[in-house]
Amino acid sequence: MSATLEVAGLETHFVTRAGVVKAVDGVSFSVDRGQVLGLVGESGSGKTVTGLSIMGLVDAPGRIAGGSIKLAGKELVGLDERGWRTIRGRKIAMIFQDPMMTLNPVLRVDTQMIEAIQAHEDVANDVARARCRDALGRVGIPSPEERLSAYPHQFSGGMRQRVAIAIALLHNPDLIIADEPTTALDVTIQAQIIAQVQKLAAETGAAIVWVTHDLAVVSGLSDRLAVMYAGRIIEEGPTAEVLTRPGHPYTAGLLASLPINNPRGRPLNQIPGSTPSLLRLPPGCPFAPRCGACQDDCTVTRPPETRFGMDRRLRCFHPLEASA
Amino acid sequence: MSDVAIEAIPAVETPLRRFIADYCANRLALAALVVVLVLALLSLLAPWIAPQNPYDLTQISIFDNMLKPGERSMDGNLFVLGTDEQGRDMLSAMLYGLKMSLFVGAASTAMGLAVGVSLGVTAAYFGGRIDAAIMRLVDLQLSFPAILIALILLAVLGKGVDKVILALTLVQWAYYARTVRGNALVERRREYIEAAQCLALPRSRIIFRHLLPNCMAPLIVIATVQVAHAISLEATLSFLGVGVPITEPSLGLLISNGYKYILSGKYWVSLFPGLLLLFTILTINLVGDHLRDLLNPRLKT
Amino acid sequence: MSALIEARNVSKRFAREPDLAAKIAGLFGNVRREVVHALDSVSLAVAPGEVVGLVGESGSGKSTLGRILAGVWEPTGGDVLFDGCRTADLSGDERRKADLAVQMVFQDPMSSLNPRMRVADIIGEAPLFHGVAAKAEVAAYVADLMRKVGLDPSFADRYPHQFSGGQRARIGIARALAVKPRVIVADEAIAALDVSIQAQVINLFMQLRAEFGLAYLFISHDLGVVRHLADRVAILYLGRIVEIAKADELFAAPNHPYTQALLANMPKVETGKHAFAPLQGEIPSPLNPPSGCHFHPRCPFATARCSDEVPALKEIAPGRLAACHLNGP
Amino acid sequence: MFAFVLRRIGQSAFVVLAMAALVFLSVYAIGNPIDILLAPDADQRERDEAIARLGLDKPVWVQFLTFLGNLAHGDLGKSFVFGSDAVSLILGRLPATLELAIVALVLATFIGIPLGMLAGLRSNTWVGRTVMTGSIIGFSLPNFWFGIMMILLFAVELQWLPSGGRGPTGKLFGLEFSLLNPAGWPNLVMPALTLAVYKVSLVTRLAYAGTREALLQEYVRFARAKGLSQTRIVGVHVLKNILIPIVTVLGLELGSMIAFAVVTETVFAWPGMGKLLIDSIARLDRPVIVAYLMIVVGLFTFINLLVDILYSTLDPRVRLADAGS
Repeated sequence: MSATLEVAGLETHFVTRAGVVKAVDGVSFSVDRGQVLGLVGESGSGKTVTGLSIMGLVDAPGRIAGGSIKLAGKELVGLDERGWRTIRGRKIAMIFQDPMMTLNPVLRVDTQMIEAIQAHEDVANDVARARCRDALGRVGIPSPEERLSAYPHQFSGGMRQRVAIAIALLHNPDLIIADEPTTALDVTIQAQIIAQVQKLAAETGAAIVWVTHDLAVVSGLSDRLAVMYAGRIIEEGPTAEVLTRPGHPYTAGLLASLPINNPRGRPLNQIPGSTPSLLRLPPGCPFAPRCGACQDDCTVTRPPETRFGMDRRLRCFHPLEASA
Repeated sequence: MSDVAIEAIPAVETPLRRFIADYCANRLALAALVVVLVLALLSLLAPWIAPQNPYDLTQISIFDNMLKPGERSMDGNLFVLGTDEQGRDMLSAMLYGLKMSLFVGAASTAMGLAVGVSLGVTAAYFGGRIDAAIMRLVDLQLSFPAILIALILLAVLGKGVDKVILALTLVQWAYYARTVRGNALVERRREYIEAAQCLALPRSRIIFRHLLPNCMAPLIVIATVQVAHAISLEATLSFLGVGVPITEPSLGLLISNGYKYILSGKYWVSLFPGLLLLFTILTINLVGDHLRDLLNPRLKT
Repeated sequence: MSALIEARNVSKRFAREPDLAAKIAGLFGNVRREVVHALDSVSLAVAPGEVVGLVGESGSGKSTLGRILAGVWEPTGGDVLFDGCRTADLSGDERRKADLAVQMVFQDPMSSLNPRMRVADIIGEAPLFHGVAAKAEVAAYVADLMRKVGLDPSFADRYPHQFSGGQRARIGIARALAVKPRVIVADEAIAALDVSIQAQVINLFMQLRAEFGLAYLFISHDLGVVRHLADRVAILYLGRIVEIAKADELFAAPNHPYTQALLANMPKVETGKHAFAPLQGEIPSPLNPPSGCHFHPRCPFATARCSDEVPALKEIAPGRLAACHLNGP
Repeated sequence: MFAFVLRRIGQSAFVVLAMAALVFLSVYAIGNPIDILLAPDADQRERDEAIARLGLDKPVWVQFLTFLGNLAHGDLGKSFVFGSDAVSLILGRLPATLELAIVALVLATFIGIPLGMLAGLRSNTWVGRTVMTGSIIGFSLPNFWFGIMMILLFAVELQWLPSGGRGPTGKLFGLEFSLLNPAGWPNLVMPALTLAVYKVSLVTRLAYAGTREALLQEYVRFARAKGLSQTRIVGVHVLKNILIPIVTVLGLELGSMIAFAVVTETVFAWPGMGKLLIDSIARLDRPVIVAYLMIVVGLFTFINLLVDILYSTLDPRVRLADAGS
């Protein structure tokens, strides 16, 4: 049986005045039912665009330029807008970063939930409404019946994110893409949302792609981890292995730079330099200019994806030895 | 994706230089700007390039009245755009009229800006009662259409170029005052202002060096569009008979003069000044529209 | 050790007084005077060379306290002391000296820099104005500062938009350093930066501290960063300090239930999936905070007393304060 | 909400009072009101009567109060030209102007909003660019000249439409309306179009800007992620968001339409209150000018008040923020 989601060689390009930006440049991964994949990267790494590509939500001037996205074996790349629409919200659901912005401020919550049901199923209003009420209850919103008739601004940020999650779960999707859903929230509220998603994922068996810049958030949540840099996955593997024995110098550098991994009060192990512009990538490995282990071959050609250990993948000519 | 590596930027890019480059990227807007400049130049050169001085009675002959475009007078002068009921060359009258229209538009906008910006900054700076009083006045002004206020003012004051400019200044200042104040209030909350306060810089320096320069962008857009609006308003007032005097006609008054002959099919006296007026307003508006796109931070990045 | 800068019982209220119309409407219905107690009698001191971490979630008033200590805002109650003197009593030159000695570094690396000024002016304006550097020397002074914060001085005549986020943060730090401050209030100064850049800027902060003997008030929601940097930590909840302690003690054994919850909920890089046990409930609105201990509706140990009586901030061990009824009367 | 309405009513009262004071000062206090308010050929008896009626022998503030009192009774003097009460003279012309303004407003709404939304949805195609450039032309057209050119084309050259006047009307509640009589429609076409052209451009631009901004919002992306159809997203999510500012502006523009009708009515000899005002200015019929001013002040203030209240009921954020206390 094929995995819930199989992405292979995905390329998403943005044509701008200054040139073609390869925001996603040959990304491959797969997620199984009930699995959580943490997609980690800094700004401009292409993690969000990857998520949007899987939803078919890349707006012009961006477009999927190549590769394949298979949902339960069914190819999505090349679908027309009508085809995408039958997938979105029903087979794949998405939760966005800023809960204050994702709900339409001038429509009541019930309107926004019922329309999500009726977009895919021919259901009477009152039946749909009852389902919405149950969904709100399931994500832990107190007195869901009353809250249904409220407007989004009457909810706190955390509660709005719960509403967004409830909407995402309305059709029991096979796959949920969560794009930094807790970044805008306070620490204690973030923990609530993570716990809620964890619980609901276990109940529904949906596969989850959790996009984030924060390794700490996904470390306790994901089965596998994919680290992105300059539009590519540079390392992918089981979370525990990637975190304890990183193979790529970038992953290792990120982990080493976290305060928690450094003795208190001592200088942090920092990665020098800054993220390169996607318009002006160096010819070799995009991380080469910042890499401490850079050698001559790194600056000439891009490292291809190689197998690493049992079931890990890496894009590096000189993987760190610790992985043996 | 907005993080551009610094090393790759070739030259020192001042905001002004970047702005000029961005502006020139739109060909329609660039063309409009060129046309505006050419029109302004033509109007300034009117006394030298116009075939005749339409206000010098010795140069015009009543026998040449209402000649069609392209007709020649008895003494062989060619009237490319025809003549009006007094035998004036329309082309010359239009060049002089354009000068008057542009002058009234620019002068009233400049005065409105001066009054509006000072009052707006004062309101934002002092806040409290002074702010409330000025903003009440602005509200009062803005709750009534400009045309009506100008109409009544001129009905009371009487005709005259100076009075038209005064009236147009009075209907414009409130826009600037409100824009400047609104922007100042937004910018005042930005962290760079707090940083300047933290550096113990005096308030006047913060206002003039930090606050005001950052409030100018929307003002430039509004001022551009307002020049066009003022020109249009002046033409309308002159058409209604309360604008500039007949001795110094603007484009609006020329159109108004031709209105009487429309029903008899003598189109040229109204048509040509109107086209020039439309063209002038249109090109200024095109410039303003593009400026708005460029200076709107929400559509950036 | 005496405090360099100190907030003593500082309160900050943002009030919206009802106008005449609201008052008249109030005759027929209920009308409420809207008051946000951003800070409620907060005392906090920063000693010379010390790094104090100030931690809190949204609505806790941490930015407000930072701005009051930096002299950007005036408190509505209480005093700010600099070198033992009330800043409100200082006059002219002395006040300016006190103001300059406390500088801020801001969160948003874009909006905290004037977009219409060159870097040379952003950094050089204040030292030139206050006579820290003479006109002829300003360029060299700015170049020196730029080198110190890790910027190439040849970029001095560029504008902020030409820099990356991390570089902008460095410009902001150089601007603060330019007037030779003794305390820097860093308000979420690294929150907007990428992970790999955060480490660079944290290192810069530490290096500058060693070089200039700076003290910091480091405001952050990121406990990991605070733990790494701070000597002492103060935890704010809805405008009140609930706990102050030495960083190692606080992270080793948090006393206040809110501190405990924050530490438990802080995301950590851990291997192996684990279940999250989050703190229940929402952060109440500062417009309408709960009675008694502000934390009691979310506190797993709350008793009847907690909803009636405001717990005082008491010393529970040497140099360690907490505001909780569980610590006894 | 109640406090809000109360506050707005208070402000409106202030506006009316301030304008009344301005009008009083400019007409009564500066110069000799008798010369301004009486026809030049009035005899001594009429002058004495007027002095007594206006209380010109009394202090200025008493005079102002008298003026206000007369204002409250709707008594602003008699027209020199028509000899009848100025207020009722203007009120008699009000339906013609209102009809013109409302027809133009409806045109602006039903042409401008779809056009602007279309341009906003297709902002990077030739359709969007054409609509937006067209709207700038509409924005720039000098109103009166456009009217004249329409007369030239449709009345003089093609002879399809009458060049001016109101034409036959139908009656409703004793008031005359062109809309009620199909024979009067041809007369209405050109004036209404002329008055509408600027507003169409304005609404188009507003709808365009609103649509573009709404499309960038996260909630639109979320709506797409839910699998909603484009029709639903544009027709409900986008439209409902842009409608709030547009309704506000349209309401306020109704006031400016009434004012701008001065121009249109002059061009097309439309017998409304604007035409009456221009005629009165030309004939120095000052009581009519004063009456027009005060009526229009009242009308605008009332419309502004309505719009503000309407706005606060349309936008749930405003509505509930005030009611939440």
